[in-house]
Amino acid sequence: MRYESPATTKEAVALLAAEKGSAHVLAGGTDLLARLRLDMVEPDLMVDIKRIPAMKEIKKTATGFKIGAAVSGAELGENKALVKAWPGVVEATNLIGSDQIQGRCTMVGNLCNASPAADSVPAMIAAGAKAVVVGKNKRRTVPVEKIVTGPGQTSLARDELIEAITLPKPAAKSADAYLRFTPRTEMDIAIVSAAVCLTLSRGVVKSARVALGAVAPTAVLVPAAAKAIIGTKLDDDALEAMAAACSAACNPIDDKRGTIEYRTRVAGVLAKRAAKIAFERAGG
Amino acid sequence: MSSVLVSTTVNGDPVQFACPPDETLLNSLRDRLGLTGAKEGCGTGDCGSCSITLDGRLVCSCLVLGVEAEGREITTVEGLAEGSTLHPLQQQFIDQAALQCGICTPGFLVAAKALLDRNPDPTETEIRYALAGNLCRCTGYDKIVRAVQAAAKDMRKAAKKNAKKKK
Amino acid sequence: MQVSLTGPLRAAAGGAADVDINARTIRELLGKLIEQYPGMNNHMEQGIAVSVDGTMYRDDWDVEIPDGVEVVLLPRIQGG
Amino acid sequence: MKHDQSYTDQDFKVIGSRVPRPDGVDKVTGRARYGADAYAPGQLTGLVLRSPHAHARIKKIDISKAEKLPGVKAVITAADLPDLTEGRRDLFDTLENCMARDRALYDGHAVAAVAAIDRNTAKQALKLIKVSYEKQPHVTDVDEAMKPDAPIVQPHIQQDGKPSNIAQRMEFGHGDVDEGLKEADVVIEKSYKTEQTHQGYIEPHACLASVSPDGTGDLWVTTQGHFQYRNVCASLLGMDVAKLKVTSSEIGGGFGGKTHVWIEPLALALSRKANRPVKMVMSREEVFKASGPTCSTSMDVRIGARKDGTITSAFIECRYMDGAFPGIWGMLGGMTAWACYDLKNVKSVGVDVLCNRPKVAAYRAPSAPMMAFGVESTLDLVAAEIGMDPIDLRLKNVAREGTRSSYGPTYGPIGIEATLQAVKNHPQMKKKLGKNQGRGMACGFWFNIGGQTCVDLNIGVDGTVSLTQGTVDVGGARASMAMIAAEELGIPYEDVKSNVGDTASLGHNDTTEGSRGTFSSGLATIFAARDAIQVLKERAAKMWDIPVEQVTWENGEARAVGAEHNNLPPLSLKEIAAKSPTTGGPIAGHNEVTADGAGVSFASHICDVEVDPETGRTEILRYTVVQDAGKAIHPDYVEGQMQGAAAQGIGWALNEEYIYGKDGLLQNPGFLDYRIPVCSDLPFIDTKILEIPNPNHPYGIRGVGETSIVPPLAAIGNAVSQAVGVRLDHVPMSPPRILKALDEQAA
Repeated sequence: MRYESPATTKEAVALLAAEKGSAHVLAGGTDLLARLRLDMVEPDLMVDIKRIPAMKEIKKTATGFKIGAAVSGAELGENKALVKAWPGVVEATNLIGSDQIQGRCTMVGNLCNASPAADSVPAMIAAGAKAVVVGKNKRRTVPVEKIVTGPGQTSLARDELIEAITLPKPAAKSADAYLRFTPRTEMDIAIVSAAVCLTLSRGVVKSARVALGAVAPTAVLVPAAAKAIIGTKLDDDALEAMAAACSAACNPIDDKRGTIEYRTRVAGVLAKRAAKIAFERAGG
Repeated sequence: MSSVLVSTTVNGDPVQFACPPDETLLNSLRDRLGLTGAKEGCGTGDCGSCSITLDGRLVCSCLVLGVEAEGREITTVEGLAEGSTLHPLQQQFIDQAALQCGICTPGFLVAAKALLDRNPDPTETEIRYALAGNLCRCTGYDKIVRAVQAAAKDMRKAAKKNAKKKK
Repeated sequence: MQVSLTGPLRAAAGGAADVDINARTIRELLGKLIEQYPGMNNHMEQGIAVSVDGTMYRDDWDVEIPDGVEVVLLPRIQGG
Repeated sequence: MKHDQSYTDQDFKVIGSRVPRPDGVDKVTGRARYGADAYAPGQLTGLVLRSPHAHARIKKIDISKAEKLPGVKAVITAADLPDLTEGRRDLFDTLENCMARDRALYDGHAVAAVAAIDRNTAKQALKLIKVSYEKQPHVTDVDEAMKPDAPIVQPHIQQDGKPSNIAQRMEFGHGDVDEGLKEADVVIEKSYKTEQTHQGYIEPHACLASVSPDGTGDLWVTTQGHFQYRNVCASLLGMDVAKLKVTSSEIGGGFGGKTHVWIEPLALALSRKANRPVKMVMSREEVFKASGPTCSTSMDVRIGARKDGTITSAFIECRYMDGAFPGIWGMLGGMTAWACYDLKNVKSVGVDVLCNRPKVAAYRAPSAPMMAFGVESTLDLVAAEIGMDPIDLRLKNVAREGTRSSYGPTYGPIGIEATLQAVKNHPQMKKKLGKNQGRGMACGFWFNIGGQTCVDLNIGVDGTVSLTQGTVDVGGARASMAMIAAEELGIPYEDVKSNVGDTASLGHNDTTEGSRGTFSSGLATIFAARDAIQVLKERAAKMWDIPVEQVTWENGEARAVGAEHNNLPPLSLKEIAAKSPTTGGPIAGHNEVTADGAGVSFASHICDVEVDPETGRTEILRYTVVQDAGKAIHPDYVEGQMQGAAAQGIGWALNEEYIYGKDGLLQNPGFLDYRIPVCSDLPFIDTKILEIPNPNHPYGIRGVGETSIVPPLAAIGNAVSQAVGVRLDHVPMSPPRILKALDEQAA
């Protein structure tokens, strides 16, 4: 294995493009190095992006935020403006692993690891986050939900990497929230998770996005769930309708972490609870 | 796989080592620098026994490559005591009987220090969540949490005294 | 004296819950038991414990067995 | 072995205090050396190739390519470990478990091992070993394994002349349970299951082996019993016991899992073949797949009782899944099941069943927690049925001094009633419970054991004492031994340094298991100290030039008895030690003992929980452990045992389990998905130590290490069942199982 730590995105992309064998981008390494230890991957090349200055920045832009691909969860949580604007996205990212993991893990790594149970992904999807994808010959900006195509699979080309995640400027009276279910209080992978982002107008939900994790091969956006609460004051009937829509959108598997039955049911429970938190945060 | 020469700072000392690029920092510390205080309990970041700080951030050294340490600053459990004076956390872990087998202790100490450095007066809940990345199978965590509480108190007292002195 | 057998040791004594044996020490007791019930030998090798009036002996076979005490033979246990 | 009990009431100077442990500084500074912390010049890295199948015939292993890889110094298979066990089946099972011979019996079973100059080379070599397997049908569930058409794990084990997975069936008890049922007003029958769990010690198995062509060897290893490891390894490898020196490293947790050998014979065999030191460290995945977890079980319980609470009939049958090799787990369960109670008609049946899972090892009070889950859950059902308080029901039937135990012997003084009374009066019982909250309590028993032990006590010329014990210190025993030596000699604790000796420096010591360490090494330490005192008295007599009969030992000093010696001021230990070179040389005390007379131990626990009815998640709100310690030498470490055992029980009760797929492969061999409790999962664990002296120990010591893992499964089961209003009968009571139980009740 070769290890490279380029200073620019351009160099990083060139290294990926030139590698004939298996190449991996190393950001926080909290998934990749665990898989290396378990002999699940045997990279020929590892490209460490943490020495690329642009990738270590959180920038407030005219349209919102731009978060570099190598920004750790801990750094995200320490950015007050971001926490205020996107509490759900930050809390989702901060739920990944322990404080030790937070010192290293990144949203982009969480995304590109392409686990259906990734904590930050449903929150990013609900928030309308986009990925800035850089390849050898082009840059493109892609909605986060278009990145993961299946467990362990992404839509990125061999020579592409994600340089940053952008989050829009939150609309007035809007907020997001994320909840996951794990048997322990910490250190677990989500059995099921839900993210809700909503905007209020005079106490009524004007717009909403609801996303679920660990209930399908990829995190899923559930428009029917959003529809169930749009136009409501989040009364019990609306919440039940949203929960039912969430459960209906589930296509989970039975595995060591949970059953189909359990995931389907609890997806709705979590979505309801997350919606209530988002509603309250938005000033409802 | 050819080795890479790495220059880094460990517990304040400049050190160099050569390691294959796929070697974890944990193994570099243990096998090349003789710092065996950090332990491998899982190799996958799930137990915290290998906790160190890297440029001041608490991390699992099993999830860092040795080559990544180039130019960084590392603190391990071996760097906690000042000369022959134990860190208040170390002293309280002994006084409060917060260890039995002791294999998790180095990781707990490094993680607890990282907590107290940023939050000198944590609640019990804050302590428990901050240490959730460190598994202990002997103690049920009871005496560990008490030791961290006691050390935090000691450190606050010492800080107050120092502040007074400066005035 | 009456010796109570427990668990698998009963099968070795043809299903008897108690056997009558006269012995002054544990060693003598175990010796006589094997003599009467050769099937016991297997259990002895796997390990055995003797309770004399509630006190458990696993290794000290020189212990004297006073008259009128309760003697119970048990399989040897193991712990964590 | 009755002792002078005047000691139990004496005013101790050191015993019972909370002194700092001698290994404390080393452990907080990272200096303490564990299994993986040893390095030898020229050392090689050893790795094991493991079966990817649950059950397979091994047709051929081709190691030729691996052997040719530059940097590879030795490759071994079963062919390098010939059968030297001379018909000893248990030893052969150990050999076959360490290295598969013609068949792989579980996912992770070792089939070959390599030693190479570094880890990457060793990894590459493993890939070059070609094993031809012929897959066989497998079985991993205990109930499935008992069915007549189940795949057979060990063909040599037979029932009624036919191969069977039922290795053993053992019965304990007295009276007639069927007759007892006739006297009962209520009869409750219920079946339960518990899943397989692992001890979960944080330190993986690790060793450094060095064998020379002259037949001598050194083994540095993390173990609970280095003498046992020596004996077993020497037998398996055909070495002389005295020529293999085993040194126990600091041990990073064992809980029973480090009582058996796993990689150690392989490391020795590799070293012998390579003529170089070989270090082997298991990965966490290997620990889960190929060390010795505890049994999964399935059981049926039936209790008959009168309306006044008297239990007239108590029956349990429990099937223990032993893994691929038979053990004594059903027997242990059968002996412990009803030990807390005074019962006229009682029967317990323990069945050992084989499956294609790793060979089960002891786990803290092995086998007791499962049957306690069945018994103590059913007792709560009985209490509810007759409208009696669960504690009162237990007190009504509680075992006392003079009770004939369900496993045979009549009890001497015991503490179960006292723990129940303490629970009844505990403030936690009066705390108000909110919505979705429940409270449960349960009792537990463990025998404790003694066994072979020896101790050396050497007094330096400055009067400080070096104590060498042979039982591995798993939880603070060096502190306790130093305290006992100081107490006996009458000197300060700080003047005693205790050490764990290697196998070359002491006679045989049984393994630290069965809560025997403090009891048996404590006994040997007392005797060794008294032995040394005799020498000290002789030396004082010489210094005074009086007969030794006229010398007594009090408070760390020799005193000359009699009016004629009034002019002789007492001689302190230090003064006598200083003169030792000219009064006969070094002063020492020794003791070799078979520590019999271990005292049984009981505990009662209280647990308050809150269950989220929408997700099925359980939070432990409050937890109290009451346990009889006999005599607590170092209360901190007694409390630590109680808290640690309770925490393991909590993990077992709520989330820990081995999950096997249909393919017979372990799905969760890591700390991510094998969920041991983390710090934020638990509250402070309250403890109350009771001291009902063991009459067979001078201080009254009983073992304390294991008992408190017995009640938690049932205490939590009772609490959760109260919180959700439905009886939980399957451990772990994971969120999906709780929601399912709620659904079934609603339907």
